[in-house]
Amino acid sequence: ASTGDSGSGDGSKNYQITFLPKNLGNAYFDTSDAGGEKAIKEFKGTYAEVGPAKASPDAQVSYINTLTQKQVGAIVMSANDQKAPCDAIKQARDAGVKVVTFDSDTSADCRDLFINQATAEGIAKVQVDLITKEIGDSGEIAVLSAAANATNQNAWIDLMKKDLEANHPNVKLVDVVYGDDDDQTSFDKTAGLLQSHPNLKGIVSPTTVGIAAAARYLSTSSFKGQVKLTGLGTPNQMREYVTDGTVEEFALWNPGDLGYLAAYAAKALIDGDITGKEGDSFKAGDLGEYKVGKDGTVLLGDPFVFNKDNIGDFKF
Amino acid sequence: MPPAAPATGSTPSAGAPSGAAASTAPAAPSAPAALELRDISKAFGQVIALRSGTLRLESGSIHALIGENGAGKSTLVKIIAGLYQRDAGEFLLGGESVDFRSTAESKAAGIAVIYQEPTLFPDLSVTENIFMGRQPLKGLRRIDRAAMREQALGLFQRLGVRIHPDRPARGLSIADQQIIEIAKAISLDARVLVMDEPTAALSGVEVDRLFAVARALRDEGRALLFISHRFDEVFALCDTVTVMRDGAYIATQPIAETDTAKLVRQMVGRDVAELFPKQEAVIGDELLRVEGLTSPLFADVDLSVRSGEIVGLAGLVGAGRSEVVRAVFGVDRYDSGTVTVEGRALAPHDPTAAMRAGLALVPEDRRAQGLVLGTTVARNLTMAIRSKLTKAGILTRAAENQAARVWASRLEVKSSALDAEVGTFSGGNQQKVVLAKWLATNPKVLIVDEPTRGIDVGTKSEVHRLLSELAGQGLGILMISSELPEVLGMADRVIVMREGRVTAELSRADANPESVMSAATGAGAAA
Amino acid sequence: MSTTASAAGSTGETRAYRDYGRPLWRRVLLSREAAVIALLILVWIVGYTQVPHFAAPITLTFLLQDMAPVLLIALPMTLIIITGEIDLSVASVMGLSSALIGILTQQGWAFGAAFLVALIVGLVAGLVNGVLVTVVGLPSLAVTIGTLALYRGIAQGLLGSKAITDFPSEWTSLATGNIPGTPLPIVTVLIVVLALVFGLLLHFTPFGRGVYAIGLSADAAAFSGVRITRTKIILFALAGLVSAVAGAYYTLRFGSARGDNATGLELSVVAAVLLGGVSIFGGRGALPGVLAGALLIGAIASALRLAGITSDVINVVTGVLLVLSVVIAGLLGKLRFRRLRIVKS
Amino acid sequence: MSAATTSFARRGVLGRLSALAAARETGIFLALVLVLVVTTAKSPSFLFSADGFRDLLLTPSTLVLIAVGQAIVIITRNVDLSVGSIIGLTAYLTGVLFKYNPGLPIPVVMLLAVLFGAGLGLVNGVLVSVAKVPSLVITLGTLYAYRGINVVWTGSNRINASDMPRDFLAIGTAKLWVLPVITLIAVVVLVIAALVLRSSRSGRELYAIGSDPDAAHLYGLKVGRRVLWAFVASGTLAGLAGVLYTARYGTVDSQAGYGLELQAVGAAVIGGVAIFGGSGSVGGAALGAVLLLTINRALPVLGIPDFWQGAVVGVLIIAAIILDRLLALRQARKLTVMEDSAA
Ligand SMILES: Nc1ncnc2c1ncn2[C@@H]1O[C@H](COP(=O)(O)OP(=O)(O)OP(=O)(O)O)[C@@H](O)[C@H]1O
Ligand SMILES: Nc1ncnc2c1ncn2[C@@H]1O[C@H](COP(=O)(O)OP(=O)(O)OP(=O)(O)O)[C@@H](O)[C@H]1O
Ligand SMILES: [Mg+2]
Ligand SMILES: [Mg+2]
Repeated sequence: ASTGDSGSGDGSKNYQITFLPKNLGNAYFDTSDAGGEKAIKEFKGTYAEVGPAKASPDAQVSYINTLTQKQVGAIVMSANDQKAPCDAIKQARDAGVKVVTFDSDTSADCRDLFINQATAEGIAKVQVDLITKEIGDSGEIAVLSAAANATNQNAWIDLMKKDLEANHPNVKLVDVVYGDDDDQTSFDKTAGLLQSHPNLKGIVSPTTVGIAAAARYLSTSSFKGQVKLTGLGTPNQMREYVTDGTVEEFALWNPGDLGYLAAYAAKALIDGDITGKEGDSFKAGDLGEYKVGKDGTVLLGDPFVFNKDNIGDFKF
Repeated sequence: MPPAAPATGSTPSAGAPSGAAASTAPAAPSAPAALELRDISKAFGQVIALRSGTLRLESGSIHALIGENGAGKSTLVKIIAGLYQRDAGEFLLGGESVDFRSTAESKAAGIAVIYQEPTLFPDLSVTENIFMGRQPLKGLRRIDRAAMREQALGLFQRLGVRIHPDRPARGLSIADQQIIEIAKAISLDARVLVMDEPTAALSGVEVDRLFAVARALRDEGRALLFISHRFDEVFALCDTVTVMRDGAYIATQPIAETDTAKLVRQMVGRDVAELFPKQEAVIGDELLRVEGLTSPLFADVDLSVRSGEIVGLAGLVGAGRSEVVRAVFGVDRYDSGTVTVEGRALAPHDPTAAMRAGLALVPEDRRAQGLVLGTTVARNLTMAIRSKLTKAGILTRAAENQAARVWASRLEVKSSALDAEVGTFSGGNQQKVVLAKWLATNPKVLIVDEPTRGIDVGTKSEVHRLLSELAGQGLGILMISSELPEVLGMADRVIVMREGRVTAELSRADANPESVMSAATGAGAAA
Repeated sequence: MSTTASAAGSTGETRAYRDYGRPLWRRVLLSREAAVIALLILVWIVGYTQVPHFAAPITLTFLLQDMAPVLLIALPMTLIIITGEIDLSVASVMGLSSALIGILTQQGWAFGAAFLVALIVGLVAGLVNGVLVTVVGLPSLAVTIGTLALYRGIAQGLLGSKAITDFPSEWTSLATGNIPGTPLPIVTVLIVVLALVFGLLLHFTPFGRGVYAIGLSADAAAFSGVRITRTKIILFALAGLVSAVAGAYYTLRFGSARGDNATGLELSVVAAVLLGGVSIFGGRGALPGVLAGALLIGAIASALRLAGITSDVINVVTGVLLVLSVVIAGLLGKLRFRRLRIVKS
Repeated sequence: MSAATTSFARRGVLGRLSALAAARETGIFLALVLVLVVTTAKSPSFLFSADGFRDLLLTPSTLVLIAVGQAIVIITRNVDLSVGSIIGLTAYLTGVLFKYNPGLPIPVVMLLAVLFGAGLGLVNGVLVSVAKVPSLVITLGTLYAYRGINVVWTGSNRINASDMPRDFLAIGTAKLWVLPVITLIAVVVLVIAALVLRSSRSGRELYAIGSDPDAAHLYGLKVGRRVLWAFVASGTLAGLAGVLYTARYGTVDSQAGYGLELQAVGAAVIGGVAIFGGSGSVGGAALGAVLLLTINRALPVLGIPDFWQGAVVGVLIIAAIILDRLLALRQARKLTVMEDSAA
């Protein structure tokens, strides 16, 4: 005997939108989900956030299942695995729940829409540009990534390799290590990198947890300023290290905007304004008009580069 | 357990033991006893282990406590030790009432106890085992290892044994373990020393040495309590003897004023006609043949057992007899030699094959090897025949109970329900379960290792009668026993082992205490 | 106590031994299994009446899908723990099986063939555990902490950062589909069949009696002709095999073969087995309790999630239940003891 | 008979040296040296750069602390699977205290967190020793429960370096002469624990209890109380590790210390602590922890990809227990020979 649920609506639209980040307690998702909450408040929906404590590939599935049972309007998630949640997502969509991915995508055929923070090419390029500029376009660099299986990370790293080969022949990518988006592991892996590669000139960490941990290691080590560090980070976590000179510049999109856009995309799907096919367009509150591109992807924009001069303007 | 025969001694009924006890208890002397227990009772759940434990130990005297298995002796000991707390009764130490909550308290009050079960720490050195909890200290309350080692060596010398003080207790023979227990108790320098069957696993020489130490302690004015099932030891060592039966006090008397027959009557409440009633049986074909069996623990062992024959395997403890039969049965490995049953060679190291060929082994350690404690009588009785009870591979409880009922009644196992746990049974009753379990396999050769160790006279004679009957039915029996009278009384042929080798094979006519002991000790023979 | 007359002498006639010392209701109702099953029913009733959406049949579908690996592996694990051993490497064998299936299918093998190889490797992984524990004589807790790292390491070493995701839909639908006309996932059939097999093996065969005997007293078992080495090796091998099956199921259910699949699942399995009333010291426990224990954990988790409580609370609940179950069992034992004594004296 | 005394005479200097060579700990130490030599040969900066040396000492420090605690518990024939979760809770408490009570002096916060760890250990100890329930079950339960409480308490919160005083974070990297402070703390703890376990009566009782708990009870040792204190010690050390974790890593989320329990048990086992109690030393466990993490860092330097690390650790654990088994067999044989020759 299920008690009636509010909003699982016949007449009015079901604006129950639940955010499902990779894991809870992650500053990046706190910011993006807050953006989502702001958007949902604007259109008077019901915001919720659930998620596993640890970012393991299967952990999101039971949450999707539960949300399906609860008949929410939409799930907005960042996938821990490209394939693992797909079957559950399919069941959700069969039951009428819209599924929007952001930050990290599943296979294109299983969700409705993917909100891309930036194109993989754009992200790879901005990081390659930053690191090669800082080390003077020659020498050894390494990558400190998140989990070995993270889809987006691996795609970026591949593109970076290609870009380096094509445009920076004197820069050599000597190692890729995985910090599992775990602060301690990333910290230890940074230490390991510096030892295994005494000639290392730069580290790229395309993950917010990784770059912060690496910066903290460098800032208290003798490598500070010697080994350059860049990648994707949040201003709040990096402020200290930009100020003390450990890091010159790093890049990111605005995760708040990303969540905001994803929430509006979910609303557009619920409203039936869009279906996720190429060429659809919808209005995302303050951010304006967006168009659905190939493979049901919506692009947020170009990555933004933070440095000493502008970091003070950002509070996330 | 109602008495089957009229008792000659006092026969207090279980219901009113205290009055009877008072009538036979010695008149209270003026000086307070070293330790005195009056009408102690103790129950474990439904089992009443002790009804009226009464005991009076005097300083400078060795006091024997005897009684059948399950009479409550060990329970009394554990109450003295503070391990159990009495349900009722009085406990006086030097005339003052005491109430031990733990063994540490009794130890502090000057009571040393050697328990029936060895209590060693296998990973620690024997020295640490002896001094655990009261090691000599040097500055900063650190343990003074050198001093501790010296003291241990001193104790070993006093006991006349050679054990490396730094060796771990793991791997010590049962006899050596018992020696360490004794060393531990002696080192406590206690006023009261309680020994619960300390000699059960000791050989003659070791027993003599223990007795010498015990007498020395008595002469120093200490009070000793000695529990044993061996009457010869009681008479050789003790000054006074107390008999218990069914958890109740029966009688206390000076050793000089009693004899074996009287004690036995008091213990069982009836006359025990004959202890070793071996009947004549037709000796038939050879069933078991062992040739040249060799392992690190024994060498070149030859022996054979015929149908209807009881072969005694005698020797001192540590002679390697158990090791031989374990190898024969396939529990242990051996390096070379052959075992044949009815002319067919037996695969080595495979008890299942041995069972199939018709061997059965009643091992020496009943509780650890003979029984699966913690499970039911029925499961234990059918453990060795469980494969035979299946239908299409399926074994049901009904089939088990059916078989268990037959064998429990055949050996008169005392239990009301088949799902009672064997762990709660008395030693003799447990031994019956083990025997029944093996007889159920319908063996051709029954090997029994110390079949009556630690069981009371009543059950003992039942076991002997059973073995004799089985031989009469054509079984071959190989019986290891450290009790000379048992071997001489039961065996048609006696094989003697010493230090892992067979040193003599004696016919019933040739076997006498002298011939067996000289072969067992090597005295007289060229070593 | 016994009131049977001790008819001394003649053998042959059968004495009156009762089958059971305690009446049926006391044996059944006071058992650990009964308590777990009762708790499971209670949780189900509370969920059914109090938690929105819990009553939907799909709850059962999701629950069984989620708990299938635990339910499967708990079967051999129960037998292993009853012999007094433990196998902590099961989840790593799942990962290894998953990685192998991924790699082989990617290299063009048919899924069935890859599955078979994974099964064989799982069996071998279990055999390695068994041999180290029995033949070499090492403690299983330490051995399987070692192979937990080893098998997981091989899985991750083989697959590196890759996740292989292309599996034929006729296979994946086996893992995700339901038995037609029921809310039960197809894997339920496997669980039921294996539960029956292991249940028979443990409770109705001489082998099973041997398993209990080993756990209660290895020495006595050896002296009774129980083949300890063989029994334990078989059990560890079965655990490896079933873990490999569970690994394949996991791979298919999520459509993703990864080296880190099912990390940490071993503790859930052990928790389910212990919650189901199996003694960690061996010798005691029964399969129905274990199955109920696993389902109980699953039911509480899904009720909590549906009630909108973050399901990480399930950790607290599982942990507290586990502790309470053993503590209460221990205290009840003591209490019963004391009460009997009072009655007697 | 008088020969007994002389034939078992105490070892001389040579004897002591040979005993040292035979000790289980020496083997691990040599393995550690081997790893260091090989890795440093390949890449000198592994050891000879300032950071290399520092990390060699610093990285294993927290694991050393909990491995020591774990060894104490294992020696009593118990196990503490909840240490990872205790680290998580105490690390978060440290962060929360700093974040919401900026006025609290650093030592007070550290003390409170360590006491909290001790309290969590006490819960384990009470459940194990009073309720007389196997520790594997209890601490598996509290592993879940403590972590669950942590997740619920933390929610999506997270402590960042900026929430904590700089002086506190400095402990994470500060040095006294060449030794990192955290390492010094670990070493001091280790030395105290080793002294207590080797040379105090209560320390030896822990071994006795682990060797045979029933015998210990019969003997009159206070089994429950000692086991309780072993768990409190383990909890306290895990609490200390949690505090130092926070100081070193600066960020704490609900997953701090996740999975460390198996590493701690692994370290103890590699270090020669018998899983069924009664033998082994905290020194061995500490060496095991250092070896484990040093190998972890050495593998990439040696060109073995990250992914194979788990496999190497697994092989190491199994090799260590096989070695222990062989050593035990050899010792048993040697003793028999010794007694025979003495007789
Ligand atoms: N812990 C216990 N729990 C239940 N019953 C017990 C316990 N200890 C002893 N008993 C029972 O109490 C009775 C007396 O046992 P106890 O060990 O004192 O006998 P005993 O005279 O020492 O026998 P034995 O000569 O075999 O050593 C027996 O029936 C025994 O089964
Ligand atoms: N666990 C063990 N480890 C090493 N040696 C042992 C062990 N057990 C026994 N021994 C040795 O094996 C030999 C035979 O021992 P055991 O006491 O079993 O002899 P036995 O003749 O069978 O004595 P019993 O009369 O007790 O049956 C002795 O030298 C003994 O020290
Ligand atoms: Mg006794
Ligand atoms: Mg023997």
